[in-house]
Amino acid sequence: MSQDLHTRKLLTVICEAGLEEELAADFAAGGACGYTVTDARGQGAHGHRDGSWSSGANIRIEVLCDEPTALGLLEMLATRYFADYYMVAFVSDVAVLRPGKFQSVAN
Amino acid sequence: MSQDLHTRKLLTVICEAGLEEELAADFAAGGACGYTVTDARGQGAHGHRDGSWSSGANIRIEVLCDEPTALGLLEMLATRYFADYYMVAFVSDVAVLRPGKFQSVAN
Amino acid sequence: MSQDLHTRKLLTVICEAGLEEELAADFAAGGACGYTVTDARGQGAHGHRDGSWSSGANIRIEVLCDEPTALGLLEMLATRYFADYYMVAFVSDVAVLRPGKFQSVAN
Amino acid sequence: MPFEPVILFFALGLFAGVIRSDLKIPGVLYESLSIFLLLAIGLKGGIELAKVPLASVAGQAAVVVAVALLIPLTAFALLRGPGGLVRADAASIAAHYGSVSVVTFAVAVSFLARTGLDAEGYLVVFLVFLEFPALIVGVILARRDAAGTRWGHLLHEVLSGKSIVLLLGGLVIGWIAGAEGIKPLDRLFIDLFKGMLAFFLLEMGLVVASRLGDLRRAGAFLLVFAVAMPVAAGMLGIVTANAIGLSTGGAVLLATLYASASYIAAPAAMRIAVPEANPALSIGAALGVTFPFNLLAGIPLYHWLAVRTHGFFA
Amino acid sequence: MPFEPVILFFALGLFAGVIRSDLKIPGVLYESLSIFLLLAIGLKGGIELAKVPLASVAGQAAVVVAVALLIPLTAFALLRGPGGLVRADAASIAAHYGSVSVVTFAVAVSFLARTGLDAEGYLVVFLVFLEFPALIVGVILARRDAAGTRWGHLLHEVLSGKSIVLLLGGLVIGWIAGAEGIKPLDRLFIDLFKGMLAFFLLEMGLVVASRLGDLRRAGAFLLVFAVAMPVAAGMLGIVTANAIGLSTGGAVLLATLYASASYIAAPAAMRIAVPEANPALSIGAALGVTFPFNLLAGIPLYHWLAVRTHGFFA
Amino acid sequence: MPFEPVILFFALGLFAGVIRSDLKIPGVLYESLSIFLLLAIGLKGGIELAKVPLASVAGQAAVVVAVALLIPLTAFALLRGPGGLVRADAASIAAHYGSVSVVTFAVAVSFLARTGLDAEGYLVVFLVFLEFPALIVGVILARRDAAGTRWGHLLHEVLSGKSIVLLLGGLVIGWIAGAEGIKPLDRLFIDLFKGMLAFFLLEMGLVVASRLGDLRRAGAFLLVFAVAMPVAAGMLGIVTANAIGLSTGGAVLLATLYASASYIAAPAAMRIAVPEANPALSIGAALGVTFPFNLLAGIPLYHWLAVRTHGFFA
Ligand SMILES: Nc1ncnc2c1ncn2[C@@H]1O[C@H](COP(=O)(O)O)[C@@H](O)[C@H]1O
Ligand SMILES: Nc1ncnc2c1ncn2[C@@H]1O[C@H](COP(=O)(O)O)[C@@H](O)[C@H]1O
Ligand SMILES: Nc1ncnc2c1ncn2[C@@H]1O[C@H](COP(=O)(O)O)[C@@H](O)[C@H]1O
Ligand code: NA
Ligand code: NA
Ligand code: NA
Repeated sequence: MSQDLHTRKLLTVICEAGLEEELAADFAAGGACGYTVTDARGQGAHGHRDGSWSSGANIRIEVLCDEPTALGLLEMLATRYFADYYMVAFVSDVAVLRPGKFQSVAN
Repeated sequence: MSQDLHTRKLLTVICEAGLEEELAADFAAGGACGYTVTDARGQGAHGHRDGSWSSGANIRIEVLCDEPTALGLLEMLATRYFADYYMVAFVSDVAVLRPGKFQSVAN
Repeated sequence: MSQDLHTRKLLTVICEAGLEEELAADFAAGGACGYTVTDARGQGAHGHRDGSWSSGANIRIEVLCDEPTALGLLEMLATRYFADYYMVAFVSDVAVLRPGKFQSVAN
Repeated sequence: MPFEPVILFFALGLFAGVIRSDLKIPGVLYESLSIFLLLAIGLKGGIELAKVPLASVAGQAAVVVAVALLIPLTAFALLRGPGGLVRADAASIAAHYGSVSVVTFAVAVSFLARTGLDAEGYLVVFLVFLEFPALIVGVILARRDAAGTRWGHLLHEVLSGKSIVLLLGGLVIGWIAGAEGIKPLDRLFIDLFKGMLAFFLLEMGLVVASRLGDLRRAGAFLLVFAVAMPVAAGMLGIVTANAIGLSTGGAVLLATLYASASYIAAPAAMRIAVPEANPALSIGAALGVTFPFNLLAGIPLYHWLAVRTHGFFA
Repeated sequence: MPFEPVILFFALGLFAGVIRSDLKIPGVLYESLSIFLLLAIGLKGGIELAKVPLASVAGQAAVVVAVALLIPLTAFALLRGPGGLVRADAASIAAHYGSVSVVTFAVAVSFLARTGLDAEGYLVVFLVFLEFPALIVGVILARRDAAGTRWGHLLHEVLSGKSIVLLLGGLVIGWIAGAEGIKPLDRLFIDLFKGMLAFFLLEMGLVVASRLGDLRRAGAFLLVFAVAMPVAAGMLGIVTANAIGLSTGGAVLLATLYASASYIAAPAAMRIAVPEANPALSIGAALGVTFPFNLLAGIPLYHWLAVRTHGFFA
Repeated sequence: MPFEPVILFFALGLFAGVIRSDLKIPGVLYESLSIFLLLAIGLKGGIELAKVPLASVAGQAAVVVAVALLIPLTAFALLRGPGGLVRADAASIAAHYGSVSVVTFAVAVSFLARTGLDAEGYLVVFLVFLEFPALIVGVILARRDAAGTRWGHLLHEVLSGKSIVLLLGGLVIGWIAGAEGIKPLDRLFIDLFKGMLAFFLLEMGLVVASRLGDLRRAGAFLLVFAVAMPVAAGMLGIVTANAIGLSTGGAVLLATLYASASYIAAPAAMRIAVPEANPALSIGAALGVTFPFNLLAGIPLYHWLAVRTHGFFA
């Protein structure tokens, strides 16, 4: 089984909830084949965001993709969002069975 | 401290919400000692699933277990679910302090 | 781009929902610069927790930090919480762009 | 023709979805409202049921359920033959159309109230017993050999589904407690019903808007089917209602039940029992076409037909 | 004996849970309903409180709270001695039984309304002041040395808990605004109260069903305790009510308060203050046995006893 | 001076937040209540609008909206000049104060009802048309060159925002269906309005408490601005109301609209259009100071001024 596993990247972004639609569009433009969102709350450099109120809620978005796409998306986030928005982003290694499903069409 | 850390696998499955009970049973049968579910929404090969409506909601399930269990569960998912259901699954490495807690009884 | 990436640790804790405030305080005391919480449900050694009811709900907390902080927090959890509370904790490797944002002030 | 304002809320939701407004009804509110509607409909039905002899209702229900089996069988034949769909898809869609939509029924009740036409209150009993048989028919149609099907599991899934439990539970509570016992609950379950329905329809409009994309993949045959099938089923409902001696109002409601397509119980059951069927097709047709068609044109049409034909078959 | 239909909703929830229906009340609806119930009970109490002299209520409350301390102390002695539980578990369970269940109280009020018996409206004040002292007793019992306990933290936790804040907040708002000022809010907080309670009990049935598994681990002694303790406490409540001159209805309510076991404030407080106690035991007993017992048998029993003994102790 | 009890719920929420109670209103309940309030306000406005000639309302609305543009312009000048804020922050705050707060308006309507003063029901139309122009002004002020702004995107964002869609949708439904058609929905949308508002204000109290920390970063000038700006805008509203011939009650409501600062539409729009503005400043001022100020002191003040000056300008 384990020889069928392929390495892919998982990009995780935690940010203010209002960005959901914009990020979805940006991810698609950057070559991602999908994304998953969960509602979140938390604390960071910009204080406590308790999620009780639309402007005070966070989301947590995951994008499973190949390495070039992940790095491209991360760079896009750094350029376009890091300065002005409440955001944290990180990339990790994961193994998947169907590598084609998470291969960018663009790259 | 770090010498007490043991490597385990984290299997993450993102799929349609209706599968929660079936997957829980399958995971237990496959040797998992537990699982964690969060509600999710997202986009993939099968279009947008916005979670506003029971048939259009996703879940995100995590199972922390040893490597053989993780690979066995992944194979089970591939055989039983990948063809017909909306599903994404990946495995990653994590470090834990209490390895016995995440050791399959079966394996 | 990839040469700008720095390795950090992601500590993930899944536990009973009532601990949210205490853990937030403990994490801050242990040098974490932030955390993210999502609501969860699940099953483990202590049976099914379906989240339908405050005393039966779980949360999933993530802390992105440097390695010493992650190990310190994990040890703190083991000492203070593992015995009495419903809790699972694990650490994984992630790559970030802004390492300073996730560097403990304390350490 | 009487005009039912709750429809406007559906239109508003549809509009908001189509213009891609950021209006979102939280999933939890949707769930809460549907629990409320199911319970309230059950309670009202139970109170009415207490007023009539059970045996006569049981007799009518048996006929109504038996005749209704024609619907999934016909649908399957059409979808498989002229429609050219694969077996699983044809069977799954047939199950959706054989089952019923509770909200469509509720809108028909509202509509009737505005026309001043009375209907047998115990028709909710038919609603309960029309929901699940078609689901079982659908599974049988999908698997002729039936070897792989875990029937016990499936039956449990269908019979313990939340819509059956809440409708039947409400029915039993209403029947035991009676109008007098339920009175202190009227404020919530009776007085607010219409407003909650309006709210729910707003959400349904948003959901339908989000499913319109599925229709593109559906093909012309399925689109025609999604309008023709309810009309045919509605007419079958009127004939059946006349045959068993229901009032004109009862005929409108039975026509609506027959004509409506399930989008709660059926999707859940089919996803588990016939996973190889494509849910985008069945939900696209049932929710994207038939549901709005029934709300906007079907119910007034069944009303017109029922009034016109009343006594004709007697 | 009068029969209270809201109980049927509890039974429906229990049934749905036991047959493993996919009916789930969203956690958020549970939270919302409990906020509503707590606020509404507080408001009603505050309106009533405005009608009586504060000093006399304060005197009665002092007696009621002082006598109530017997409950956790007795419970602890029984659980630790004959029950053989470890100190932490005995103390935690004692705290649950010493505190009160707001929903049990609300069902008793509904029950009374059906019997036509009046009760002092200001009894809600006792509800507030019975909730937290037992929690503090429980912590003292758990830690004789009390060295490790962060008392400031614990007191804050208990007194700023949502049930105290909402009950007391409602009480104060009702007291300041009075019946006249609250009138425009009656539609929500008074008229819908019973329906919301029914809805909440449906959810409670589901929750209780999900906790029945805990009972297996509880042992026979705890099961007996979970029925005998409320009966004994209920009788203490009737005696106390008679001693301080409450009406028969007031005696039923005070008996119910004494007999009920907390499942909101106590679990939260004990989890933080006595973490080594096993919550499956206390919640299993309080929610799995005592809560349904009080609803189904306890309240009618306290009513019967209160009617029978009224004037006897005076 | 008449006293409005719903304010007490706001105070309770604020209190609970300040003492760090574990009381939390689920975000979903907040969303649900705000959808309810927006729809209900729209519906009521639509029913009233159906009673007056559209042309005359349109004329008044044009004046009201044109005059209102003075508010963001003045605010910007003050914040940029004496306030010393950077362009983006000044523009974003100006947009918040130029737009309106629906809940503040609802409290003013409640307040008026208690005073017995009537107001033109169609003022809801102004509410809708006051919400978005200031947002566009804010963006223009933020980007003089406007090169980078995706205007199409922004206009869509603003006009399809949920508050506009629900208010305008409710208005249209109320206008089409009329008082008679909406009657079965009154139980929910009219009777429960006040109670729902109380509930929502409880939540708003908690939200405001959680934003009080932002005020520390705001600086003295912004704090003074957050009180002085609404008073000045309120006076402008009274003058305008008199000029276009509104009743005294209408003047109170228009003053409240002018004085109120948006905390739903504006934060969402500014975050997308002027991301470099610090939301802690605008939300801290609008929600942390101006919202409670208007509730507790502003509305009574505008009432006092409107009564005093009525007929003076005519
Ligand atoms: N060190 C961290 N670990 C985990 N989550 C974080 C961390 N820092 C920030 N976050 C999350 O990211 C959101 C925005 O972060 P910030 O921009 O730093 O305020 C916060 O509300 C948290 O949910
Ligand atoms: N590339 C991806 N990255 C993250 N989540 C994904 C991805 N593809 C699919 N998903 C999630 O998995 C669900 C089912 O995927 P699919 O079967 O591809 O439609 C989607 O609704 C998403 O929530
Ligand atoms: N093996 C596991 N994999 C994923 N989540 C787990 C696992 N074990 C426990 N959990 C989660 O941690 C919570 C507490 O675990 P426990 O203390 O083992 O009951 C459970 O309710 C689950 O949500
Ligand atoms: Na049908
Ligand atoms: Na008690
Ligand atoms: Na304004």
